[in-house]
Amino acid sequence: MEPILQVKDLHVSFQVKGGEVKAVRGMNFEVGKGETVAIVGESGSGKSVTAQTIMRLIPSPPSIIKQGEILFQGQDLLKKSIKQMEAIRGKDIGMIFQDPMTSLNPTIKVGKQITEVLIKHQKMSAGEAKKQAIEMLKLVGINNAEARFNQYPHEFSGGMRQRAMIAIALACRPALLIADEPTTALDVTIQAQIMDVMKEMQQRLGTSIILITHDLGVVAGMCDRVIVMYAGEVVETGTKWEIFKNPQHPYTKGLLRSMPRLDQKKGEPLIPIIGTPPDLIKPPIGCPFAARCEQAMKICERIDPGATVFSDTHMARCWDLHPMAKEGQSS
Amino acid sequence: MSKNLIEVEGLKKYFNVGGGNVLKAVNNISFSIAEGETLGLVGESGCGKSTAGRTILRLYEPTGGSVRFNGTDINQLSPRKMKAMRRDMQMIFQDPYASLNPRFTVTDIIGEALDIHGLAGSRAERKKRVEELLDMVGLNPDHATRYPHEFSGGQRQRIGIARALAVNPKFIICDEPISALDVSIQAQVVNLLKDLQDRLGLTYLFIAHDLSMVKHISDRVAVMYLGRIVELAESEELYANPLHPYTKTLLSAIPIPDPEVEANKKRILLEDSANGPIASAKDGVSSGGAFDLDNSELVEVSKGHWVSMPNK
Amino acid sequence: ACGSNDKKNSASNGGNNATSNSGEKAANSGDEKLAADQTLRINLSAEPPTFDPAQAQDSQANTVLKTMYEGLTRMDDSGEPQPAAAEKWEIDGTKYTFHLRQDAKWSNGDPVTAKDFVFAWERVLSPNTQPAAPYAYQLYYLKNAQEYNEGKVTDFSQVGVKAIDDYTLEVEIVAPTPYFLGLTSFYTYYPVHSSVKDDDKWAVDASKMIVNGAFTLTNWIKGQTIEVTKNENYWDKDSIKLNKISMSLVNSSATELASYQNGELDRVGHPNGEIPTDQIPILKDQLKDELGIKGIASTYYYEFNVTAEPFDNVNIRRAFAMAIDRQAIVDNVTLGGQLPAFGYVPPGIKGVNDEYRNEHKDDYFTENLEEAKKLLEQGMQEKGYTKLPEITLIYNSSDAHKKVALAVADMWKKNLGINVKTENQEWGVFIENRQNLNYQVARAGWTADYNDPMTFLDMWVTGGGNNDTGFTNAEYDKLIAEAKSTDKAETRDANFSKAEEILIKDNQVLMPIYYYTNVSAEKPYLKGVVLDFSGGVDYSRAYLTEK
Amino acid sequence: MDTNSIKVMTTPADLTPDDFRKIGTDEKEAEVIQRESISAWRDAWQRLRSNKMAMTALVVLLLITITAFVGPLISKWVHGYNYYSNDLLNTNKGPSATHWFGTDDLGRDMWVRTWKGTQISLLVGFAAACIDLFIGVIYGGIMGYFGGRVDEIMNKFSEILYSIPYLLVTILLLVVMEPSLGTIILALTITGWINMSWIVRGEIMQLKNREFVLASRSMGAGSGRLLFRHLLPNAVGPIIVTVTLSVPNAIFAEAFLSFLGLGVQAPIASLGSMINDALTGWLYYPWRMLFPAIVISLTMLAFNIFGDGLRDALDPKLKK
Amino acid sequence: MVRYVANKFFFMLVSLFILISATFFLMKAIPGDPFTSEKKVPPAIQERLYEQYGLDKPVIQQYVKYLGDIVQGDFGISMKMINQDVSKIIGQTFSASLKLGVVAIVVAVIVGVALGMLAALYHRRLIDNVAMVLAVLGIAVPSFVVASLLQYVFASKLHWLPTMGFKGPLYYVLPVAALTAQPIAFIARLTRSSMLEVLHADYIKTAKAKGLSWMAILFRHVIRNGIMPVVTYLGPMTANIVTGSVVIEQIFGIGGIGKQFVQAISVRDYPLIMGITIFYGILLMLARFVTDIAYVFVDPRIKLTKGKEG
Ligand SMILES: Nc1ncnc2c1ncn2[C@@H]1O[C@H](COP(=O)(O)OP(=O)(O)OP(=O)(O)O)[C@@H](O)[C@H]1O
Ligand SMILES: Nc1ncnc2c1ncn2[C@@H]1O[C@H](COP(=O)(O)OP(=O)(O)OP(=O)(O)O)[C@@H](O)[C@H]1O
Ligand SMILES: [Mg+2]
Ligand SMILES: [Mg+2]
Repeated sequence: MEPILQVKDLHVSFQVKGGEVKAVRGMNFEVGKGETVAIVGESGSGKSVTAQTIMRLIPSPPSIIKQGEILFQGQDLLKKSIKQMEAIRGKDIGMIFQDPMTSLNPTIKVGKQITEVLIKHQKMSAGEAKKQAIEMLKLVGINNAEARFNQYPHEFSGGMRQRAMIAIALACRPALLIADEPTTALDVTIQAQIMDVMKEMQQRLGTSIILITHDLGVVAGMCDRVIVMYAGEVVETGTKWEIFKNPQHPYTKGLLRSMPRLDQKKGEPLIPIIGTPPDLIKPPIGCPFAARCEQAMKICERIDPGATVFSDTHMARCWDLHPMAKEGQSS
Repeated sequence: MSKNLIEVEGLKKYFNVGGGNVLKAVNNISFSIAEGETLGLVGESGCGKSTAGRTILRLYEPTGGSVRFNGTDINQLSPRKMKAMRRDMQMIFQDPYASLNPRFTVTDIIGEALDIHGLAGSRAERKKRVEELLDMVGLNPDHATRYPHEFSGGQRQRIGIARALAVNPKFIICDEPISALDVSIQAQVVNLLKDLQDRLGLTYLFIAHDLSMVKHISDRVAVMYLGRIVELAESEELYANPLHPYTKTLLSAIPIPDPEVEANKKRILLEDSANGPIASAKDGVSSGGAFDLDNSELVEVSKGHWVSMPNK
Repeated sequence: ACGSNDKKNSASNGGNNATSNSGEKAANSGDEKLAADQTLRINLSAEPPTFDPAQAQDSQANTVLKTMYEGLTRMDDSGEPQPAAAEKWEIDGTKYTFHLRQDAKWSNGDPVTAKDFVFAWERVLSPNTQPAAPYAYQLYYLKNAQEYNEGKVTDFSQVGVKAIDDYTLEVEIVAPTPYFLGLTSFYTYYPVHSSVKDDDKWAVDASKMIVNGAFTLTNWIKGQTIEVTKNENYWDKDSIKLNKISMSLVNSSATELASYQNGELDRVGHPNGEIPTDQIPILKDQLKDELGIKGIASTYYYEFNVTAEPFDNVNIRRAFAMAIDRQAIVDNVTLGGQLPAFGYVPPGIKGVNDEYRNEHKDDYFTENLEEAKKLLEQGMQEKGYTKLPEITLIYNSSDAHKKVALAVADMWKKNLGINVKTENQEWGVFIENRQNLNYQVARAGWTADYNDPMTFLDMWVTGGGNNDTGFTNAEYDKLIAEAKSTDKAETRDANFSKAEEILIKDNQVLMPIYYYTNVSAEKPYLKGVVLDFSGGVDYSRAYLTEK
Repeated sequence: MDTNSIKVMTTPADLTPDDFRKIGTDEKEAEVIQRESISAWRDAWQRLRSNKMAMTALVVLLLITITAFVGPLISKWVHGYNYYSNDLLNTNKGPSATHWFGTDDLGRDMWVRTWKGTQISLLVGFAAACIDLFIGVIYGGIMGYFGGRVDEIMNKFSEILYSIPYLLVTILLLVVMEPSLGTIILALTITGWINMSWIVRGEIMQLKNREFVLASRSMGAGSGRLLFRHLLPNAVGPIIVTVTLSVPNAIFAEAFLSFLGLGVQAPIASLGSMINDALTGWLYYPWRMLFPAIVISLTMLAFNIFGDGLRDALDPKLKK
Repeated sequence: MVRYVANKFFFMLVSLFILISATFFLMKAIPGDPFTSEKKVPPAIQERLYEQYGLDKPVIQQYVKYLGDIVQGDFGISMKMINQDVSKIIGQTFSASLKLGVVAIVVAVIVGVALGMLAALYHRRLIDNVAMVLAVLGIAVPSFVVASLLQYVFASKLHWLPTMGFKGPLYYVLPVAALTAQPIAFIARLTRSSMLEVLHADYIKTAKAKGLSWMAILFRHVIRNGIMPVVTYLGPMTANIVTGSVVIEQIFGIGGIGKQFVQAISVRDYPLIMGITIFYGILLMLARFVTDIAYVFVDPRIKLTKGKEG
């Protein structure tokens, strides 16, 4: 599959009082055309930072993009000027944020917030834009779109707001949609609807999606591939089948085990991951998960493991996958 | 099953939201919880779960109905008796950040319960008890002098649990104790709760909107919708055989972390899916049928399985 | 006399001669050219509440009314009444016959007749006037006037004023009053056009005011400006050179002065404003030729409540009066060239042949520390004090009064070792306290209503409306009563000086501090402003020369 | 799994089997707490301390306060000056070696008077702020805590009071009552406390629905404990900030009243009344206005900056 | 909405009633009356004056009568400004205050918002620091000091502007500058902090994600939300400016209502004092009322909640 986005060795830090928060420490991944890629991981693992860095929305200061490349349709976004970036944002890449309550401007009518992006990128007249915006509202499943067009965000329910956000993000039919936890603030029933809308829109427009979430259930339903992040690094990637059916990294495994399954026997305890993620001001030298890992070995605390590749799509980074690990255990 | 510890009957809590408008947050709910049992309470945001929990504990004065604890109607108790009664009923809160007083140390947070009920004779005794409790919930007793903001969410939630346990309650309402936590942490807390239940013989009302977790922890589950209970059954039964359309919607909406299941799942949507069943029902559009809640009542369709049916 | 050259001199000696700054200026500069724009710009520090002569009460109204009205007589710059609306008059004991000039016209062209005077005076005295004229008592000199005003006489024809014909006015007064002619120049005696009868708002409305003076009211914007313009129907319009007088209404002395210095005003300071005392010493230097200091018939004093401890003892009163340094206050505190006062009647008030004050020196007491201490001790003994009761000096809120009060209190403290609390009170509170004898020592000041010692002395009789000291003295009362019933100048004079002696020397009811001066500054190109003995200003004959 | 397709990572050459020995996790060790232990107060103090502007302001305030009390003593000790004795031979003299701030129109030493005035101004400011604090906290606390009808009625009352033009009432009141420092303070507090009460009310209302308060209630805590142990201590931040900002407001209001001639009784002076006294002649005697004006401005400046700093420091972003 | 307005209006009336009563009785408690003067008026005349103005009646009776008159819209006749209608005096003097006040409010808002915006946009840079130093100074220096300073520099020394009076545009400059120093400072600070907040809001991130240019974001999304707190400040600011003008009117010799008020108190002109008090009261309450309404327009969220409430 032809990649539409390639992130190569991305490092992002934040300059804060106590030092430098190394939020993203060498991200590598690609997104193919029409593909839905999920990024999952613990809170604070750098998912949002990665997403916002792609859009170049990350506030600087305090952030510093230390190194890396973000190739979007072959061009490095990190080398673009502000003006060039503005032309890409909203047109080629759309974005949806976590909290639909705060991501819409409370003082501007919803319709106008959609037409704005159309007028900017498609150079439409106000009338055309309005037609198109109403069309978009209908597309994302808002009934009575003409009336809703003239309402303010506070007159929308949470789910409707998120639909409106999707309408904004997809108004110009971008090649890539980044959705940063689009449903975390919503009820499960609404979440299901939003996910359906996104899926439908993807099919219609052929958009690639980066879906950031920590809900593995959503991942299982929505995505083609999964990127598991931990402490600013990718620890495992694979298709959703590979990840769910054959997880390799202890963190991925732990994550799956710590969730109750509907078919789980009553009384069968969950297996939690103990401890808390490391402090990214002084990230561990070795494997960041080592402190919480039951399989941890001596080397884990010393050297960050490299990638072990299982298939074209499946990769994990863990010393336990190293051939020598078995030897160490037996000795 | 053993005798009922909690019996809620016709409980109502209305809020006056000004302008003569009344919000019926909890509208005539009834259920009972047996000793040692865990009753799950699920429903979407704003359906009145927390209000129900708080009204049961009489943190809100109920608008109507009764709550019996071990046979005594707690709404009839004098303030003094009520205070004594509070030792038996405790609560664990949803937000690990908001539920601990930021100006208190962990010792004070947990010790407050001891102070109020005069459970610790001396400072040393108090300290010892606090450390004991911390140990019980898996926290390092050395951290007793620290402030809440120094702990992670999971740790804070455990402090909250320790606080609830301080008075040796029999009954604990867990108001979404895990929904604010990371997935990897949730299991820690759930396991802890289960473990404590086994050890101390606690009875839980477990409020959540995450159905899979509720199913995991509860013996029976009650589904709430717009201030009422629309279905109540043994958890296995409910999942296997949901009857009320809302329950069905809810169950079908839960994403299962298994691509196989997800791939084959059929979503059940209620009528106007775009604006949600909730929207239309909330807007006062009475849709009749199963959602005409004003004219429905709980009917026991099979043993222990109750469902709201329109009374014709 | 003091022309512009003498100004510095007059400033330092207190300028106690009642003369004009500018009268002479006009005389000795014959080759001056009139400025093209004859608009005079002055400031009134308070807005006159009314332009109805019957209701007027204050010096601001006085200034404006003088430009708009003309009484039977007009004061010249030496303080002598001159013919005005009356061409000439005859005096026969208590009967005055005024012959009005026939060419005098109201601003609407109507002739000014004797009836207009009768009408105006009846308005003032009538008990039915709404609201009652507060200065009606200024007309009590007329026969039966007081009775009529108080409702005891109901027929106005019994009051001593009659229009014999259109141009003859006959006035009968109660007792011989040497200064009566001067009184007829006062605004309460002004004629009023009979058209005002049915319109109680006429004096508020520039378009309705009908006047007989040199200027007519042409604009009055509340709080902003008042403007009077030359009256073309005025009989003596040829001597009027100003075209317009534009008056701003600013009540900040600093602002007033600043705008004078900025060239926005032609004259500032007394009587319509005030020059900030702090700046006087510097202005004496900077505006040598513009600053004028002139004594006026007005006294600044502290009065003792003779019914309140410890001032119910004359020796204690004396001690207090003696223990301050008036020259120091005048030189360093008030700074306006005031004269230290040891008597009550100020310079500028006429005596028999000369000014009263020149004929009777004010040596009723001296400043003497040793003596003061002795008197204090004596007084305390008489009262049986080992320690004086707490003493509070009250004054009405004003920076100038505050400074004097603080200086005096400090002197008492230093010289007598007495701690006196000073307390400023808001005007209404202050007056009320004083009139109710609810004080120990209070600031006071008195300005002449007419040019005669009587205006100062008759107020201290027992039960006098303005006697707010509790002082009562039978001999004093007799002396004043006698003076009021005679027109023999010598008797009056002797009685006055005896009375003043009783008031100050014997009883020390008052503690005079200084005789006021008027401090003002006027641009060199402004000529012809007339100041009278009591500080009133007449702009009607003023004019502007080229700068 | 097709083991052949596994591509093993490149590894450093010198690995030994020992490196791959299991160590597992020690549960307790995983519970490390990263942040050091400090209370909310110490935390706020540290933040405040790192705010250079605020600390400068604090130092300035302390200096002004100390000088206000020590300054007159020094001058008294060195030259024997006090704030009320006149020296009519030395009026309106500029600053000199003996009169550091010059003299005023009665020859009084400006140095002493300026600091004496500062004392008065500070006294007025603090007293007014304290009364505001007292009434405001109680009133606001009751409104916020009890809510409902009580709140509605009390709130309406304060709103009505607030809508009365305060200056009018103050002026009238000062005219009615004996003029004294107490009256001025009283006049200033007539409406001054309302703001405080609203802030307390808002805070309490917000806090009382916070879960930690509910937790305490569910434990059986009474009103007293809730109010004094939980609610007020957590509202203290905004309260302190409001007090810090209401001190300069009171100083300012007093100066304003002094300007209208309704200030403290002479010969006592506040900074405001000294400025007022100096206004008419300040072109020529600038020092009479400048020194009090500088001190008052500096005080206001310092209070405002310090208040802002406090707000930043105390604002408990501890929530997250 | 109608109920909301009606409700507000009702409380305005209650406030007014309390204000009127308080002022009335306070005033009656003050020693002295309109006819006290240093040269005492003979008792007969004084009595007649009392009678004519109804001051001889018991205070309660006077109060009831006054209330009755007010309800009929009759503010009475000034006792000091002889035969002049109180309403007319207020009307005339207020026109000056109004002109000054309106100009001052407009200037304060424009300059304050501009300054605050600059500071926010150049956060932590030189412009920010300069603007904030100015703002703090504006708050710290008493208005009468500012006024005197301005008068000295621009009128007395430089002769650029008139010292006093109120006759044309130039006459506005100094009073407005003195009057607005503090509100400008306050608005600038308010705007700055609210702008900073808005700049960090999620919806600004959304706007950026849409690819809008910085200018478009600023004008369409930031400013309107950023000045919302300024709208709430308009009510209190109007109060400040209106009452603050008492001093400014004094210094610059502007015959406004503030000057009139101080004067009326000192001469105990009861009807005028009452009239001005009520007028002030209505003015301030209206200002607050208008602010509340304005807020509804600026912030669409309010409409619903308040509408429900009212
Ligand atoms: N503006 C900032 N200043 C300092 N540190 C920041 C900032 N934004 C993010 N970080 C840090 O960067 C790290 C990664 O944050 P990020 O928001 O990407 O996490 P996330 O994976 O999106 O978590 P969540 O699931 O909670 O959204 C965190 O440790 C966070 O503390
Ligand atoms: N103190 C209160 N005053 C007025 N309304 C309230 C109050 N507390 C709750 N409500 C309302 O009652 C309804 C039920 O709220 P509740 O908090 O019980 O819902 P919930 O089911 O716990 O939701 P969530 O899952 O979001 O916690 C909501 O509409 C809420 O707005
Ligand atoms: Mg995130
Ligand atoms: Mg809840």
